[in-house]
Amino acid sequence: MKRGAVNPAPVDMAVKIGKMHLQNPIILASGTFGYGREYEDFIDISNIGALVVKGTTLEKRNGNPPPRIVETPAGMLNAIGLENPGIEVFLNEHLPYLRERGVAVIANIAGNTVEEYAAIASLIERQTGIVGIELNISCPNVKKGGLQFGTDPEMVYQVVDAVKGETSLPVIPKLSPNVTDIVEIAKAAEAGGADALSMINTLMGMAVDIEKRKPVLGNIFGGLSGPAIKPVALRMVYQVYREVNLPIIGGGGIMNYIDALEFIMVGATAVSIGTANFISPCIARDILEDLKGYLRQHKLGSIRELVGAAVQE
Amino acid sequence: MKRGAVNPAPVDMAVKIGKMHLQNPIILASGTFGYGREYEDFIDISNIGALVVKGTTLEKRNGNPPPRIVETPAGMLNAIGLENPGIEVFLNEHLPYLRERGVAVIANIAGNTVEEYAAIASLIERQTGIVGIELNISCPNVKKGGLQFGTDPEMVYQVVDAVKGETSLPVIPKLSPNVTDIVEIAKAAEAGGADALSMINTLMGMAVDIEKRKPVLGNIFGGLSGPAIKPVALRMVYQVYREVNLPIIGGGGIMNYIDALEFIMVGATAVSIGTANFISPCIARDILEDLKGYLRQHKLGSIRELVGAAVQE
Amino acid sequence: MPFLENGLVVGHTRVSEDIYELEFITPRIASECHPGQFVHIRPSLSSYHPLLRRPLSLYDVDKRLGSITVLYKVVGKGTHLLTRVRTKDYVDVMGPLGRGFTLPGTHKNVLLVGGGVGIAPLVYLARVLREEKCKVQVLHGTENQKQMVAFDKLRQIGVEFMPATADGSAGFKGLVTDLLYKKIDPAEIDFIYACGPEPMMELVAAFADQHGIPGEVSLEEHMACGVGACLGCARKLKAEDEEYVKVCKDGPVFSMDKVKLYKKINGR
Amino acid sequence: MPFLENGLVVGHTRVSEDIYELEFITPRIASECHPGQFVHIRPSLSSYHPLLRRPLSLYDVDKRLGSITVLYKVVGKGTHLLTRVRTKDYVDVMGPLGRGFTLPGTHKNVLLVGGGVGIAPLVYLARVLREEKCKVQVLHGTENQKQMVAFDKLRQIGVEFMPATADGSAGFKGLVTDLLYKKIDPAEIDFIYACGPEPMMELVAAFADQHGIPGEVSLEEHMACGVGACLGCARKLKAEDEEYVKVCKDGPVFSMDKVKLYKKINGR
Ligand SMILES: Cc1cc2nc3c(=O)[nH]c(=O)nc-3n(C[C@H](O)[C@H](O)[C@H](O)COP(=O)(O)OP(=O)(O)OC[C@H]3O[C@@H](n4cnc5c(N)ncnc54)[C@H](O)[C@@H]3O)c2cc1C
Ligand SMILES: Cc1cc2nc3c(=O)[nH]c(=O)nc-3n(C[C@H](O)[C@H](O)[C@H](O)COP(=O)(O)OP(=O)(O)OC[C@H]3O[C@@H](n4cnc5c(N)ncnc54)[C@H](O)[C@@H]3O)c2cc1C
Ligand SMILES: Cc1cc2nc3c(=O)[nH]c(=O)nc-3n(C[C@H](O)[C@H](O)[C@H](O)COP(=O)(O)O)c2cc1C
Ligand SMILES: Cc1cc2nc3c(=O)[nH]c(=O)nc-3n(C[C@H](O)[C@H](O)[C@H](O)COP(=O)(O)O)c2cc1C
Ligand code: FES
Ligand code: FES
Repeated sequence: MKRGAVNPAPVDMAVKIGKMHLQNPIILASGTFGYGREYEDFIDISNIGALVVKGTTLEKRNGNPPPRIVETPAGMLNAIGLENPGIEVFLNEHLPYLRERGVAVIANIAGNTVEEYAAIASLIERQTGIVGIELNISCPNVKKGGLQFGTDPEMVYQVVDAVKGETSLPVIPKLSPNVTDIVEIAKAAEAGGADALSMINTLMGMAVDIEKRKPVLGNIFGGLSGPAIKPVALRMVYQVYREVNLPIIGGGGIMNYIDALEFIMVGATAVSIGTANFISPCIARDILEDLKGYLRQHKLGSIRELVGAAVQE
Repeated sequence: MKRGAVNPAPVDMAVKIGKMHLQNPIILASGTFGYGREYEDFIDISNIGALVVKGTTLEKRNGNPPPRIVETPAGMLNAIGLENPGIEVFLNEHLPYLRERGVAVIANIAGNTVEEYAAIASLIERQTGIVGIELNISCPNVKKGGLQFGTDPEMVYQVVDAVKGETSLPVIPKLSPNVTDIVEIAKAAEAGGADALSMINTLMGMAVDIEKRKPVLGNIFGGLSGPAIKPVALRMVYQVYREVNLPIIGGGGIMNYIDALEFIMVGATAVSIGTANFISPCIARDILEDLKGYLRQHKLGSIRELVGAAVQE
Repeated sequence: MPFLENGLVVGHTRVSEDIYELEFITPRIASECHPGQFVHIRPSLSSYHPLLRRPLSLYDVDKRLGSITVLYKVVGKGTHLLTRVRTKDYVDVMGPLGRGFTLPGTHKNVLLVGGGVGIAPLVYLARVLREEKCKVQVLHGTENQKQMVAFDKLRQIGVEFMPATADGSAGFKGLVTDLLYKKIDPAEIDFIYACGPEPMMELVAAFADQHGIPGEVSLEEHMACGVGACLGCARKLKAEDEEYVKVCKDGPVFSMDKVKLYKKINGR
Repeated sequence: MPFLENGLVVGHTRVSEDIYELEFITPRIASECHPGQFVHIRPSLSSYHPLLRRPLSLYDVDKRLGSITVLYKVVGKGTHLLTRVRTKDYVDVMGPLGRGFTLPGTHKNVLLVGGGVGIAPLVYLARVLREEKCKVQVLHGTENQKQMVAFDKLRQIGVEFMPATADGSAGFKGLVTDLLYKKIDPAEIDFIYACGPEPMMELVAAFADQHGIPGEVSLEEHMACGVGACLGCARKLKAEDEEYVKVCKDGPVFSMDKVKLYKKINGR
């Protein structure tokens, strides 16, 4: 994609996700961009659609023992274990910085019980700068023997419903791909009152160190992200777009504007960029510019015209 | 791995999968090696543990409209649609060739109803050269609205149970990874009388042609295979090995002996090589030789000593 | 019989903006080559992205040296990576694969029509046809004169060469099929071979059909195994067919009268 | 302040069997470099396998030219691919990243202990220490004389250099830590820096602790982002710690007295 035409025609990149109006569909994925600060020398995030901050829990968490990451073919596994300073520190120390930058912030919250999700949501409710709440439901439910919330429709319904009760902000459950029927989960989220869906979170995987004869990750299992998972992510967005009437934030393995367009064409209104930030810290900006270039080249007025363009019937 | 020491010490590569005694743990995966013939100029299959032939149905099937394959990062999607000449042609035209080669043949069978699976199994029962039956349960169950057999424990139980009733050959269901709880599926297969488990089949995915604005594959969805899926496959073998007491044929993305050892160390008694055959038609032999080299280098007498070596607790 | 061989690269030249000529030594493969067959090359030895091999036609073969030359256009990741290969490196080659061209017999009048890098298999075919004492006419259509990359080889082989360029920078100005319909006397042709974009081959096949001349085309389809094992490179030869042929094994060369190159079928 | 820059490669030499020296021009990054920091290099521009960047220490920096030199050992896919980079190619570099070495002040007596390619960050450190008029002694341990690759640079910088080789092919025969304990008079040392295998650094730290000499070590951990965003490069500095530091941001350099290099913790 050639850039830098002298007077580029204006293109309309604005998108609406539930009640959120974003200046463009590029979203920085949770856990891959810290609190924005970490990348401040590389990219001006005020031009990005939204930043989803690192997953936050009620209390501080130290995370998993190392090794926490391992590279895999066209992907990586991570088992960070939700290390974070807790919701208070986030609100007091990190949010003010982001508010100053003028970036739309989506909080990403995680809990071990429905009550924890609700409690964090109620703390976020009154914070300016935060435009939405993403629910990380790939967390173990301690009351249900550690089964992940995101793998059971009934639990998904409960979490979404409980959080909706605490906040007027748009609530966006982030679906786990480790399920038999993603549409069933999406419908449960919809029934619970979700304003939009974010998909997908990482695929559960592992790697083995054959010399030590043990799992590489300190946590044994980790989440697979990066280009390797893109085909699975696209398939799930496609399936959900056909059956569920909610806006979708789509992602998983997006590395360039072509990948982003694939997600948009299977039904994503916005796209989330995760692992790619590690490879190239300015990639979100590059993808945004390249998308504009694509629209101009194809004489399209708005990015919204492409949403779902490849979905059949 | 250096090869070709002058007088390599003998190593014991034999493995037992249910009632099947294989000379070594290297298995050529269904659908990736045709009927053996296609690769006869490249590799002597009589030295390989077993060959799983292309998935066979009761009647001939023409398969899906093209495009049927598309490359993805470190993987590929296929939507062949089970093109095959039907069980009769397989038994009459292809099996004799394989019998002559002296290779252990595992049939891979697929059906749209439980009765179809049972019918094919009964036809195979009396055939010499066939040492086992792998059940491809990633097929739509026409009686259950097209739901895949492999995604529902009850259907898995029924298929395995029905096939067991028709044959004295070892029955090896091949588990689909597109499920929430692989252990639950594995246990259903065990309850149905499975002699071993084969895992994993492909992950369901898709790709989009952004210029044409439509899915690349004629069938829209396809199965993801290759190195990209290895982390997911390893995780599932690990989970099942801990909970289910059946031998496992493990695979998904194996490209070299290190990958093969990873599977063995998480609990696979034998390994299946699929997509890698397309990249390198002699790869099964190379992996076998390299595994022997590893055993020698680590002064291990038998490959069986490594099965499950990396599984914790 | 095909082989898997590590080919020592002895030449690698950029012959046009995005077209390269790569020559490597694979004596066992070379000795078995027949025009119209292809080699299956691994674009990268250690990376799994790109993963699959890439099919490339036999552009030229020197059986005495044991060398094979391919002519490729950079279109995506695999061909892009291939440009990084240097002289003295090795490339991982499977071949020769597929069913090549049928030779018409000695002393025939033969017409070859190539579009773009579709000229590749026709060059080695021309060489073998000349060895069979055929009279060979070659029409080659490209965008411009710079892409007329097979000229030297064809002259050395000794054919009657007629270029067509879209911009008129060499030879006939216009499409190679226009050149065909305007300048070729069908009465003088015993056999036609075509390779290039499908709409072009469709028009060549129509010409052959009109005048009752037998002919063959070389088709493309995305491939994994290249040997008929994966059933990935399936396509229908005619819209009404029930069954799919496998381009890698049943082809890539097919008789013109068996193929109807509907643009709308086969997912294109 | 770190930058993302395309570095023009001006030198790439194999300096030992599996060790390479790579020099590229990244003026903005170079101008910000401090010893002990690292650059994060993408091993392949177009492939997603390998995917992640690779952290490499600043081996030498020429702020006037705007060039950075790294010294790397080929251990896996990424470093293997890096060897394919040619002069005039570009490499994709992020840096300088991390917290580097603390400088002890001018005119100090400083000891640098490197093991294997762990010598890399100590060379640029030596250059800066010499600019600060420090007296610099460098102990470098390797398997054999061939791996003693920093010798020329260190001589040009002007340090007292003491090699140790396992096979005795150069200097002291034995471990660099044996050399340290046998030959170094702690009374003459104001500050110690070490980089190399953890058991080696552990012994150096014990030496420093014994004699009350302050010192720093440079640690390694697998990294994704390199900037503190992914929380991937976590490790405990001491077994009893509750929290994990991030090697990329809190380090890679840590004070010796903060670190206890238990071999058994941190998943090793
Ligand atoms: C029998 C045969 C002979 C061929 N001979 C030549 C030749 O001599 N010179 C030449 O320049 N090209 C030839 N092609 C086309 C060539 O194979 C593709 O251009 C090449 O595979 C593209 O690879 P890529 O990685 O650059 O493109 P990408 O688009 O990145 O490739 C992605 C995937 O699609 C496949 N693919 C893309 N385009 C084609 C295509 N046109 N045909 C088949 N597969 C494709 C690739 O093999 C790969 O699996 C031939 C194709 C076939 C089937
Ligand atoms: C701050 C820092 C500075 C370093 N400086 C140098 C240097 O100057 N010279 C040098 O030769 N090496 C240095 N290393 C180690 C170097 O980063 C690894 O050798 C390199 O990443 C291996 O990559 P690979 O693809 O060849 O190996 P692979 O094993 O294939 O890599 C797989 C993954 O593991 C990671 N990895 C493997 N080994 C290490 C390691 N020791 N440390 C961190 N990550 C690793 C890779 O980055 C990659 O993500 C440094 C490491 C760190 C953390
Ligand atoms: C290191 C790392 C940490 C992550 N942390 C979180 C998190 O805290 N909360 C969350 O919902 N998702 C988290 N994710 C998932 C990403 O937000 C994203 O959904 C996933 O990585 C897939 O997208 P990608 O392939 O573009 O990375 C994390 C991913 C990575 C790689
Ligand atoms: C082209 C292709 C065709 C396949 N056909 C079948 C099949 O007929 N039956 C079956 O059980 N599995 C089939 N598979 C799945 C493979 O046997 C294997 O389980 C899967 O590809 C994962 O292993 P891999 O990553 O090593 O390829 C097919 C896979 C491919 C790539
Ligand atoms: S490419 Fe596998 S059958 Fe043709
Ligand atoms: S590498 Fe990401 S936090 Fe250190």
